[in-house]
Amino acid sequence: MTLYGFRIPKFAALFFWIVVWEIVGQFELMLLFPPFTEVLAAMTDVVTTPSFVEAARITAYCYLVGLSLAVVAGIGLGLLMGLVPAADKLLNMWVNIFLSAPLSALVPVIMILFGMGEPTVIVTVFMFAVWIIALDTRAGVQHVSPSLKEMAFSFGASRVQRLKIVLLSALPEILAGIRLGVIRGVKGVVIGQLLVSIIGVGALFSLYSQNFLMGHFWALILILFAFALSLAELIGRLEQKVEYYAGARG
Amino acid sequence: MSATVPAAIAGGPTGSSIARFSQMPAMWRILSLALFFAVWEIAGRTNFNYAFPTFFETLAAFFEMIFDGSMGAAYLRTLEPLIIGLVLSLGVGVSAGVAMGLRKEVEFLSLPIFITMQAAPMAALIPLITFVYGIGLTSKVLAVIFLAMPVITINSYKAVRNVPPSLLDMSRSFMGTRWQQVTKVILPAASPMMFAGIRLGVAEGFSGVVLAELLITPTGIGDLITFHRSVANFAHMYATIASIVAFAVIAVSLLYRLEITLFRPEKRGLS
Amino acid sequence: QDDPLRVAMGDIASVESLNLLIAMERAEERGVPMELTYFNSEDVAVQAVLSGEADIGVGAPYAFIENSDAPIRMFYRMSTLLFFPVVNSEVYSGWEDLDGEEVTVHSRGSGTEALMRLMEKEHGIEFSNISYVPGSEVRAGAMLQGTVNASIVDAANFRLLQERGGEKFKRLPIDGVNATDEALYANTEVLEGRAEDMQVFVEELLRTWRDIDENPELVGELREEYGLLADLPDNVAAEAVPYYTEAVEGGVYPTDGGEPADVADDINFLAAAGQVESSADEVDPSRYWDFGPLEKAKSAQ
Amino acid sequence: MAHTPASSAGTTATPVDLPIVKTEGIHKVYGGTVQALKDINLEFKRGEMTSLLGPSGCGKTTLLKIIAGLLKPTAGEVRVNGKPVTGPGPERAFVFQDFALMPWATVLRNAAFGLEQQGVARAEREERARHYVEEVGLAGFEDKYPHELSGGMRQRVGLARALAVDADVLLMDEPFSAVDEQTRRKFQEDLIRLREVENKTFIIVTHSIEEAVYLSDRIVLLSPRPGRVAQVLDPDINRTGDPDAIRRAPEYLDLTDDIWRGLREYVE
Amino acid sequence: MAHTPASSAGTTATPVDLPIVKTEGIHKVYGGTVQALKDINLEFKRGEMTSLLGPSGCGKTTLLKIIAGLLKPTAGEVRVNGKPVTGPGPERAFVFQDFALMPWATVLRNAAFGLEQQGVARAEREERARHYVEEVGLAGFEDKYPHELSGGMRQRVGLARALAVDADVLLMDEPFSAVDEQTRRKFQEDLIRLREVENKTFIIVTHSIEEAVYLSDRIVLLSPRPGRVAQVLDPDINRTGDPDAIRRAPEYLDLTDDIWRGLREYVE
Ligand SMILES: Nc1ncnc2c1ncn2[C@@H]1O[C@H](COP(=O)(O)OP(=O)(O)OP(=O)(O)O)[C@@H](O)[C@H]1O
Ligand SMILES: Nc1ncnc2c1ncn2[C@@H]1O[C@H](COP(=O)(O)OP(=O)(O)OP(=O)(O)O)[C@@H](O)[C@H]1O
Ligand SMILES: O=[N+]([O-])[O-]
Ligand SMILES: [Mg+2]
Ligand SMILES: [Mg+2]
Repeated sequence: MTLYGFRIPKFAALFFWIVVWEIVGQFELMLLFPPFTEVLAAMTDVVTTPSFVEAARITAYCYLVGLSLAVVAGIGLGLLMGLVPAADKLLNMWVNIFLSAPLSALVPVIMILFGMGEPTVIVTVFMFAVWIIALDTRAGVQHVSPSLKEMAFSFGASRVQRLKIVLLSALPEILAGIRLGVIRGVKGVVIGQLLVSIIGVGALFSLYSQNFLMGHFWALILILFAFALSLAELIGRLEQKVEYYAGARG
Repeated sequence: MSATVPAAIAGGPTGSSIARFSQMPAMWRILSLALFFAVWEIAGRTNFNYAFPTFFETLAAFFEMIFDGSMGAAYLRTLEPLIIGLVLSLGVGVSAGVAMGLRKEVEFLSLPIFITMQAAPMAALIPLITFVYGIGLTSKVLAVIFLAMPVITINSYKAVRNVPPSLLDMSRSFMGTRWQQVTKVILPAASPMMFAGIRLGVAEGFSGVVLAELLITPTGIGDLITFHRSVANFAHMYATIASIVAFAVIAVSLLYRLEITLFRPEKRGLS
Repeated sequence: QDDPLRVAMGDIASVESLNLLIAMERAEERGVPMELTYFNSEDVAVQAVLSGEADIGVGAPYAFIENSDAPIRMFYRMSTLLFFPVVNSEVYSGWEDLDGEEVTVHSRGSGTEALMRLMEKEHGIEFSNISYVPGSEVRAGAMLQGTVNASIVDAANFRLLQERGGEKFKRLPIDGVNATDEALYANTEVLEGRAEDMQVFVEELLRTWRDIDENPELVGELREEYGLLADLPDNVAAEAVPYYTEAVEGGVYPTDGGEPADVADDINFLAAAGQVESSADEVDPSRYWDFGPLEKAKSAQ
Repeated sequence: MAHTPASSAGTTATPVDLPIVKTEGIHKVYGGTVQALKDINLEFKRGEMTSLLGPSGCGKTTLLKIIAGLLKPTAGEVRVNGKPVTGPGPERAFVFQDFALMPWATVLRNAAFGLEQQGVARAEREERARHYVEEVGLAGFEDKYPHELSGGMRQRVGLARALAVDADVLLMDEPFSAVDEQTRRKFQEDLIRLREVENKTFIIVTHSIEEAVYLSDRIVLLSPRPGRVAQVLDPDINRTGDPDAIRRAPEYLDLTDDIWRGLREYVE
Repeated sequence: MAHTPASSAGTTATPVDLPIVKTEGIHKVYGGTVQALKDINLEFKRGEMTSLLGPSGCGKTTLLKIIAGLLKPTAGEVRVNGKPVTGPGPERAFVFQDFALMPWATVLRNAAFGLEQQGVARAEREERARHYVEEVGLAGFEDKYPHELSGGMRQRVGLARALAVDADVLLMDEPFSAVDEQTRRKFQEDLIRLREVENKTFIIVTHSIEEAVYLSDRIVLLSPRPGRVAQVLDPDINRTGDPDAIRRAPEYLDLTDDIWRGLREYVE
């Protein structure tokens, strides 16, 4: 973007919006937005409370465990569907159903089956992340160039070798799936904690809303948003690296 | 993979008819559903969890709620914020996305906002909305919009951006005006991806309305879920949840059908 | 030292929970460690008790027990239902006016709903709709703003309505309702396995309830002594003593911890409201209640 | 090097031997650093078929798009019928390497698309498009969609679309590169026949020396980046009669070899 | 039609003039309904270069893959050195139309892939791969990744990989079709030179009549689906000396025309 011949960096737009936010807040134009400066001030308050550290720990723990399970299960499921047509025909429908289903409606079930604490949040993260990883892995496996598979076969590669080639070829799609899974997982951990029980970040949200601490509330939301965006960015970087390394595929 | 044994060798006419039979997607779907329900029924019968009903109990509960009218009433309640929210998300999302795709300065200003909204856990805003807008329809509509709009917008934007450059050149080289370019080339070419975004948005919208009904005040489907849970009518609770999941999935697939029949003449009769 | 007895609440603790908190502190002083956990609704708290993540729950899960046959039993009646059906007198003047109108209650399956359903029967009327708005203060706020014209609120918020609206809000009469608002319940395993601890806890509950009944001012003193709800803003904390004074007057807090006759009343009430299907004649109270700890506690005193 | 420029200014009548397209001192720099074209001065005569030939990346597509008015040159000017080009115009039509067909439209609608944008009424534009669809050999396929056609047939639709607007100049960017050898050969023969029916000026970008020599009245050889005009050749080959005869004419063979010797050094 | 079968059974010694690859009554039916190949009886002599030519969809790829052992015929048998083929084997190596390189591996590792699968130690296989990478003209590119190479160079890697395993038979499916014209021409010349160095049997699928005539000792023409052997031709062209001379030899031109006349009717 250039303006009067000057190049304006991409993130400049965010500053613009922050200024808009501050004005909206100062003049109390929209109830939803307290002044941004107030939110910033609350930010330090939020991160220094002892309950924040504990909430962050629980949240990070549930998130990481759920996501790791989702990555392992998603890649496994995707491989199975990509390589075994019968499995694909049986499972594809369910993967797609879970992908477009309102998963938040399932949380009450998860809650009853897995209890009120961390396991439910972990399962929620898992449910939010696993399907997209499986589907992208499946797509990656199915799009492995048939000639590359034939090549491996014709040069006498063993089964293990051939599976390795399939995995490496599908890596860009798998990573794309993981990136989406990472983002969906953050949504899962938040929804899980909000719906299930008052633990982790969910507890802080209740605390702030019961005490009418709007600034704190926004500060916590911004922290969560920043966390989600940085994670996505991180995986995006990794993805670019692989894409570059793998070159134009197919 | 490619070395499939020809049916003629594998098993004569029987082999090939089995092959043809198994190519029918509907059959696999039914098989898949049947398997799922069977596993559900068996798991329910093992009583591994006091709150896990069998499939048939759930089905009976479903029909019970259909016939006593509570299901219908709940859906009427739930659909109101959902439809209002989705219509608003569609209108604003598609226009904002197309505007960002067509105009650089709009993209510069708005894209970061929508990227943030899409990547971030917008659900965290729901308690905040309640905080500010109370427990009425407004809050629920906003919950739907917050979840549905980002993905609709971003996909519309990407769809416009991904129109093949040679199609644009083509329209230009045949003296298309900007208006003709947009209406005759960009929008039709962008429509598949746009619709993909709309389908995702509708799915998110369902998520939003259920969340709102579970988090803000229990009404409609959310009320059925919490109520039946609170009185331990677990079959009813499962039936409600299964019905909203099925409803969302069916709505999304109907949308796909609609897209094909209205906008994709070349795909008609293919699927 | 034993594991703590974990108490699951369906909401964050407020002034109204002070008596329970005091009893827990006192039990702790007698060597029974106690722990409080909050869940975001009462039915989630029931699940927690059932799955063993909490030992004791707060609520009145009659319908839940009836439908699930879950092994949980109530053992202490904390409060009776004392709610105030209120209407905007500019719009309605009595129960009869509410025929075909909309009323707002706390939540599906709550005592407030049950009460309203019962009134429908008693007065031969039918509401066009019952809508759910959790939180007495929220419903009171809505009435003040005029968005709700018929609702049911608790004592504190009824007082608020009278302060702010004066004559505008009229309380509708309810007669002869004796129903449990909140009780304590536990898993039968806990009731048996930790009978001694439970007895101590119930003893302290009884003692606290009686102490407060005699002198509601005690709540304020003990709150400070034990440092309970320390982060409550001062103006809110100041509400505590007036609240208990009024509640004691209104008979919200029984001093006997409940008895089988109350169970029958509860069931009659809930059946009338359509929330349970059993009727008091055919039901054995022990399906819902375990009076063991209460009896032991009483005889120990 | 380049031909000496003919007198150009001010002629309103455009006799057959005057250039219909003329490029004057075309430079093109991409993004401030990549010099794609340098000082291109060329003339294209009415009714002639010219090929642009050169190693990959030498700027052939860039030049063609500048002539089409799809790209602006960094310096220099293109004139068509003496008028400077400022954008696409009705007297030029483009045929795209990747066909650029609209997947949601039938063959007939694709072929009529140029006319549709010009606001020609439906009945008339469909009649005209139908005529050209037949002319390129696709009679009977009018109601098919692009995905139902082979690559060669798709390009024929692209050609019909360009013919339907009745432009004087047809600009074709590697029109046969996405088509298999045998289809391509057939297509080339058809193109020669088409030229006899339609009196058009063709400018074709190609990688194939044989194709250039086989088809064109004139071949412009571009040098590698920055693309300059390296040579302009006028094959003197008789294209009437049996098309196969061309491929064994000594002039054809000599010229092919000549050009190959010139280009070979740039290949890889 | 097909050649008369030579005596084949039981010879352990394989003199130079005996066929190294033989197909006997090959039929191929896809999915119970699509008959791709019908009764293919062919012999490929050691050290010869054979082209399979025919209209699109006639089963050329199918036949090549059956010979490679990548596909099973519905009926019939392929024999290599007299032994029936049941799958891929070390005496045959495949060169793929789309190159089939591993994008994550360097040129050297790609070229050494066949040896790696055979369990050859790293040092040795890299040495051998390096030799063939040089032989196909890619010295200096050993550590590049495929995406850093042009199409022509990628196919050279595919060729080096096939040469490195030292198979007797090289099977190539349209090896030049994804490569631009000029590069292709260069590649063809290099292939002729390579043949003189390496004593291999080549079987090449192509769409290009010129390419087939230019390169091969023998041309097998397949008819449209179901693919049968329509004709087997032995061009008698002297390939020593200047490669450009081949393209003007009267035998070359005659044969090209002949074949084109036969195939033209099947095009589109
Ligand atoms: N939009 C662009 N931005 C920057 N550089 C470009 C752009 N388009 C083309 N180029 C560069 O300009 C040079 C000429 O490109 P052009 O596409 O005209 O070549 P070409 O002769 O058509 O090549 P080919 O034979 O591969 O089609 C190339 O080096 C290319 O990389
Ligand atoms: N896996 C498959 N399943 C069904 N039919 C197939 C399959 N593979 C090829 N065919 C059909 O078999 C016929 C021969 O295919 P093949 O790919 O061998 O032809 P080809 O001569 O190589 O064609 P081309 O010149 O286009 O590469 C075609 O009609 C094709 O549609
Ligand atoms: O948190 N979500 O936006 O689903
Ligand atoms: Mg080009
Ligand atoms: Mg083929």
